Amino acid sequence: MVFSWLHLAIILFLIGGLLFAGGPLILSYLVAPRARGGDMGMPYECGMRPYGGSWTRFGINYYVYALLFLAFDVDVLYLFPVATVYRATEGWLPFLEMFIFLFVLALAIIYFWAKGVFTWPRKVS
Amino acid sequence: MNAIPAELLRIIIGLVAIAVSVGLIGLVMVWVERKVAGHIQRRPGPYEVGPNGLIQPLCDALKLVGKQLFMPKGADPILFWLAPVLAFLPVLLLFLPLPVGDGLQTLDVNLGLLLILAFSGLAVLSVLLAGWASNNKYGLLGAARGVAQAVAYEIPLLLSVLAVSFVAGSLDLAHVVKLQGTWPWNWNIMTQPLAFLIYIVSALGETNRAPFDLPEAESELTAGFHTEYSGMGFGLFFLAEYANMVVVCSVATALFLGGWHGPVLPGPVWFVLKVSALMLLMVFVRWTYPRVRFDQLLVINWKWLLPLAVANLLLTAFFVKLAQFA
Amino acid sequence: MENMAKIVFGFYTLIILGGSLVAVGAKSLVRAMVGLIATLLGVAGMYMLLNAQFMALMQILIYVGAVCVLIFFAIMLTRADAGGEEAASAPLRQNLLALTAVLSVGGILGWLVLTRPLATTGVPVEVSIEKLGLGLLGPYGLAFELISVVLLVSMAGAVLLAWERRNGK
Amino acid sequence: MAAQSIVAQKPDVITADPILNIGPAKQIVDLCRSMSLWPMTFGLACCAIEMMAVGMARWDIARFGAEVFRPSPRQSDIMIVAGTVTKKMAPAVIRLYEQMPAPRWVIAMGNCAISGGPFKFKGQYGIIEGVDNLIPVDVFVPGCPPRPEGLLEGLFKLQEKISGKRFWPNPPVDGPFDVEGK
Amino acid sequence: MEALFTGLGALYLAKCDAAKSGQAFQAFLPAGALVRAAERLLKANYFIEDICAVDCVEGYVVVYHFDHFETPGRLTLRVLVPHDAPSLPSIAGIFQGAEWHERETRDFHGVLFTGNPNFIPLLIDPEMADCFPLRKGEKARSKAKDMLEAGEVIFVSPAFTLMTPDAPAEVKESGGDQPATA
Amino acid sequence: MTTYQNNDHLAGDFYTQNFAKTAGEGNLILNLGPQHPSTHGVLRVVVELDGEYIMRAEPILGYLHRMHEKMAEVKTAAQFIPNMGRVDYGHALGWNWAFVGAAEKLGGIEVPERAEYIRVITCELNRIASHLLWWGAYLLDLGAFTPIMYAFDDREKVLDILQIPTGSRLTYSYYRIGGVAQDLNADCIRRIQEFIPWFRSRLPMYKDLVSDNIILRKRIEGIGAIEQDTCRRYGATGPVARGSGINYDVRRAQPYSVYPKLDFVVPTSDLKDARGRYDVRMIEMEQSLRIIEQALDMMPEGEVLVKGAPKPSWKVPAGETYFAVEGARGKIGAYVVSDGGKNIYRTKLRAPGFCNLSLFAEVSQGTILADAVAILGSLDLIIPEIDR
Amino acid sequence: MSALTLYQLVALILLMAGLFGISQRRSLVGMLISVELMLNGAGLSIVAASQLTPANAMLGQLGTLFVMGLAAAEATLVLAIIVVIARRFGTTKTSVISTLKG
Amino acid sequence: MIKEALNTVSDLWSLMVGLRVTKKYFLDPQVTVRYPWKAVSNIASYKGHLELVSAKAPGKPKCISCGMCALACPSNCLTVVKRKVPKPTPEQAQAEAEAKAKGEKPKDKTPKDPEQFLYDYTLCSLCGTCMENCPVGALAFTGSTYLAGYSREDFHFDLVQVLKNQAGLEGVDASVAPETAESEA
Ligand code: SF4
Ligand code: SF4
Ligand code: SF4
Repeated sequence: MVFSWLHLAIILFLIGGLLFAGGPLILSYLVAPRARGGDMGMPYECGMRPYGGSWTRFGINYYVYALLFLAFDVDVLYLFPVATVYRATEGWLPFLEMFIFLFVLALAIIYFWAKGVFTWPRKVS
Repeated sequence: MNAIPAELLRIIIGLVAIAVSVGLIGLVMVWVERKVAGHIQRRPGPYEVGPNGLIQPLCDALKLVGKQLFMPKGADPILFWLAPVLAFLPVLLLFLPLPVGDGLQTLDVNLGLLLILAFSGLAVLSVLLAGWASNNKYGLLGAARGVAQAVAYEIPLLLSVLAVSFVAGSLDLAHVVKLQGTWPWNWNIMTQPLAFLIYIVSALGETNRAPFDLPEAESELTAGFHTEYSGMGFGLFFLAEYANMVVVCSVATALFLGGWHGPVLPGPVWFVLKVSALMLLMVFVRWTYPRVRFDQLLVINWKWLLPLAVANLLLTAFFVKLAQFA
Repeated sequence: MENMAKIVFGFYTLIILGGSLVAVGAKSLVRAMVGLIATLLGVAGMYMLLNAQFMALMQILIYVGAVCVLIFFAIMLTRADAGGEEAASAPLRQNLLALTAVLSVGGILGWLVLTRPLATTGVPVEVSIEKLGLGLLGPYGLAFELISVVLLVSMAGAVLLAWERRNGK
Repeated sequence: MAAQSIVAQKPDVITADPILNIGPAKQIVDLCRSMSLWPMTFGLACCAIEMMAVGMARWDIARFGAEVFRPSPRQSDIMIVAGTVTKKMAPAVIRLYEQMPAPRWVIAMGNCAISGGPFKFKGQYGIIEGVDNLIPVDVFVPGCPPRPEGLLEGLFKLQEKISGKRFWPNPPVDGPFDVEGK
Repeated sequence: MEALFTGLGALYLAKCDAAKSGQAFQAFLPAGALVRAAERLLKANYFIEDICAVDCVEGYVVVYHFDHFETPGRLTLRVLVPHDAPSLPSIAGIFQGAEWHERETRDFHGVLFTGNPNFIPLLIDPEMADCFPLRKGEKARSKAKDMLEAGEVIFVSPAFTLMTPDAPAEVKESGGDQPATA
Repeated sequence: MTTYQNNDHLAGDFYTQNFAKTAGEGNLILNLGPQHPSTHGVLRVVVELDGEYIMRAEPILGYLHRMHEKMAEVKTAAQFIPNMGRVDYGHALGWNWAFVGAAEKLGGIEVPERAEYIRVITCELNRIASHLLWWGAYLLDLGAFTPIMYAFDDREKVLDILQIPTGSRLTYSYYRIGGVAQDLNADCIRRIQEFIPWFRSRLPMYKDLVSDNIILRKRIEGIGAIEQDTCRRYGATGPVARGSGINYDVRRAQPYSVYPKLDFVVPTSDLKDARGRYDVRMIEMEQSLRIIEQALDMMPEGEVLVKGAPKPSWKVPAGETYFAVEGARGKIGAYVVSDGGKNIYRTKLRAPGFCNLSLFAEVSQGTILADAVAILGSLDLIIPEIDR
Repeated sequence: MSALTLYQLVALILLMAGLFGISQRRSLVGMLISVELMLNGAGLSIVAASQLTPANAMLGQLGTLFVMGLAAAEATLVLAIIVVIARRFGTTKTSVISTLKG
Repeated sequence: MIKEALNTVSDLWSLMVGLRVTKKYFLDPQVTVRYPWKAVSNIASYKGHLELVSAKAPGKPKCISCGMCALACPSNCLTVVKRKVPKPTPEQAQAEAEAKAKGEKPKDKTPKDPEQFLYDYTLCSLCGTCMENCPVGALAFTGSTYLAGYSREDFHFDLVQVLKNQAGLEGVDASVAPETAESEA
């Protein structure tokens, strides 16, 4: 087990953030008047009584983009270690590897583009 | 244990300094934003409260503290309060690896860039939780949008950042800055203009700033994911947004604009100046453009930024190699 | 520092324990997800303790920043009622059964772990990110390319699946 | 054809004092509150346009820290009832008022909001004759519509009410004073 | 223009003086012919302007105004419905815009439109949906022929007496609309 | 008493319930309004959302029903004029004119020539103010915060001018049966003359700032196409109809006042979408300037109110009439039926916004939420006019 | 007890929690969450082993990295399937699905 | 293809143009009129609430209590309370009786000006109908725009009282400080 300074710093900073965020909330809890009653607790919906719960389903469009994101994101993250050494490597092989890697990525983009994933149907009926 | 406190001291001083400056940044940015907006619209903006309205943000902050904390019925109490805290939790940490001047950095983190990217990702979760936990339809819609947007823009952001680190061969911000020179033509923006553009656009998207402020699009979703947050709950989101803005601009400065480099003036001053200039640009953009529509936003991202970023990265990789052999 | 590390280790263990309990036990799936996030963060902390900082950050980036978001979307897409999918908990018998099964598996493995200690080095080795990068470009280049292909394929498949539904509406 | 009258229920809200109720702290917070009154975007009728005008460059309510028009009642401090409140709208007005967290204030802007204004006549069937029948009103600004100056005056009155002090000079005694462009 | 109404069983057709009353042509129809008339008007590219009711002694005169984009000339359809059973077929299936006008007419006068796809109160608070503010008292009603322009009669069904002046002479029809300039 | 076929409407918030009965499974029922930034007042639109798509939308009116038509029955004609300033606060003078014109028509009252010109000038100025208000508010809907400030600056100038003869800023009751209440004084005319070139010089700025902006263009192009047939079926007029390529303007189609003497074009656009309506309004402002310019030149001297103008107790002669003017939002009509009694027997106000809004449900169906907001804004709604 | 053992125990906890979750969860998403827990346990175990034993540390880290990537790929696919199922059956409760199938 | 590229460029350029406009206005002088210190230039032509025009004697209204204004007002916000016929003093009564005996028409010595002129500002629509119908032009609009109060009764004026205050207090516009002057109505 090692405990690096960075680790300590991260922990301290997170604690700091927690205090920074929690402090005002607690203070606010103490000094603010509290009103209740009436329709106060009703979720806000432009002054109307909401109909039905709000926890309904999202549109699937968002989901498709989240899927895309996940794969792309993970893909891209692998490049970070590469980035640090790429300059130092010798020969064109690393470039070739990079090229293939990115080409696959580009392929994905082209494929989805052609498939029409990136266009929202503007109107449904 | 005796040799250690130097480091510890550094961290603690850094923490305090950052905490103070985040607070200040929040206040100042609120003021600046409102002032600039005012002047664009040919009005003074906050003016009467304190000299030139300087006390205004403080009043707002205290007002928010003095406002009732409130949670709607049917909301998930734990998650509802977790969300604003989570929004703010990583904010201080994001400042940790930022090199304000030569050596003026809390810790020289080897993986600084990665650290910032990793922890800024937590903001997305807070948006999700806020939208979901508040049991509000606008909130939920806003959260869905916000997340789809934030995640979408993260990829071009990563790619543009990567392009720079390919050139610099490091993820250490201070190191990247050191590789750049005093004059603008020595900055990375000269070699990576496209990456810079992509970065700025996706940074706007990441921080939910206009014209990409869809999650809080007033005309559609009232206040978006923080519709139900009152007082400090809302204030924390607000503060986190501004702090994120600063972080994003600072990273841009370090990566593209030569960080603390600059003639005559001391480094930190240059750094602050550059960050301010970028922030000003962001503010101007916000008060100039209409909001883009959601599908357009995604189209911009997937059809423009992403291919461009990939192409840019490939070219960078190619030229890096080429330079090696030339 | 060593003591600090121990304390922090304990702390992370607690987070992992609590988080995973919430993740498997919470009625609301969103809360379960929050539990999962806590667990993931705890594991990231453990990676830090193991001197694998890069892994820790990747853990946060991939799991917390990406997978969890996706899971959240999935929850939102599939939930049928406000109570969540887990509104009614499993019958007690099933619970007990699962528990015994899990405990027995855990017991065996635990026994194995405890009785067959591996030779350890006291201090974790530090593997710099450059090394990892070299590894990716060099000996593990194939894996590096493969993962990209795998991701492409899975993404394509996933989007196709979801896409058909979207267009089929 | 007698119009059925709606018995509008008054808001049954209780406002409890803060847990920490120390004099000086309260004064400071009150002062800040009065200088940072965020209105809710809540326009009802013609007066709403004048309310917008107050926010615009010529009058610029931002100078007094009140330009942050929040769409959500949760984040707003004052509700400017600008315009006619109809019976159909009344429940929504009450609900919106109730949905504002404490402390909260109400400005009734325009004759309609004060008393029904031009639309009050015998046998009227549609409007509430004065929004103070529905919710407690702190400041009234008469006019049809009130000029932006009037609304600013109302804001000052409210600030005075909250902080106990008027911070700005009193309006001119007779007619215009230091006129723009001179 | 008369051609539009052949075979509809119109009760009364008259050309009107647009300069005087703003309408070029008017037709009294039986309730049953309304939908067919609307269909023809849509074919002839008329657009709907509004629908309203006038509460007269004889009943509610429901007035439909149509106009034409290319060759302006307002056309008025009128239908008389009795006070005790005011009901008409809806033309919302043809002119969708009529839906709201019909609902409004129902709000104000209580004329029912059968076949309206969404027949719920439009303007009035639902709790007062039965108060019909624009219905007049028995005494306040006036006769239709005193108010409505008679126009230059082209056709009048013998059974139709609503618009015929008290004196049976219909010689000087064009003068029948003289507004006594008092 | 006649009631509806069923009494559902008495149960709670019945609009939503009624609406929800036919909603698709799993869809979100959302209220936009009455208190909502994009509905400009107290319009309420209930929408059924599937994800971001609007499966169905239904505007619900009446939150600002101010009983104008009832008030017409309890007031004399002259007393009713103040109401007209409040029907549509955007284009109050248009409404003034519609009602006053109808009363004049029934009463056979000739309006002095100068008054006609004053009416044209003030009405057109008011139209500019109204379009500016729309422009600013529309862009606010689309998320641009600054344009409304500039628009209001310019609008203030118009209001300053109009305030001189009318004494108020918004809810004018300026026209009288038989003329106008007050002559334009020299100061006012001077201001108008200054205003015209100045405002002309502002229009390119509007174009630069947003009209040409790619974001705005993408936001409104191809949104909410309204076919001419739809306009007919719903009775849409004004810029909404003209944006769909219908060349229909009451000032030309059924000329009133001195408009036939004035030279102006009626802009139309074949785009049919929100962009078309946007363009039409922008050009209309220019045309209004032209009209004002000409009218100022042609304005004769003379009385502004006929001799023996009707007193408040004046009884409108028996008869019926319909008088229409071209308002900023379309054809404003006043249908007045009088039995010669003290009060007007029946007044029906034909509000252009009412008809324009009624097509929203059809046009917005299937679009995404953001588009719906863009469509709603492009219809230029003033709620009091719709609810009356 | 060596440090490695401790880590392995923590990994074991994760594994057990995941197993328990899989058997006890009644919805697919819940199960997925449990699977993620187990994968994490595996990752932790691998990294700990590679870091604390003389084994090739780089291999351990890279291996875990690939595991993460695969986990992400798996998650995308599984979640897509879940969504399809949810859309088709209106629920992701396993019991319902298994009955519907037959 | 080239055209598309050019379009893209011009589209992006439009964004720059927008920024240029805002930059220009950022540097332009402000249009704000700082209200509590300054007033907008045209405030004089604004019509605020009503007031009575005083006759030659200050504090004495021109009004002759004819009630035309109240009749004409569309919102019924005016109430003119005529002066009651003052109870005649014994001498007057006697004189009157004598006069009656002589067959002369009694001269109405009741002052014409109203006892009270109640004006409910909160109902007024500032339409000016009352002024136009006043036979003697006894009503006028004030330029007062700075009215705000804590209660709606603050705006029920007795204009006679207002006028008196105005005369008495040397030009202190009573409308500005309604709570001090005439909240009694
Ligand atoms: S007070 Fe006058 S201006 Fe204000 S809403 Fe009422 S009628 Fe309109
Ligand atoms: S201005 Fe109009 S509303 Fe006001 S008192 Fe005079 S007549 Fe009545
Ligand atoms: S103000 Fe004029 S109209 Fe009114 S009572 Fe006095 S004199 Fe008559």
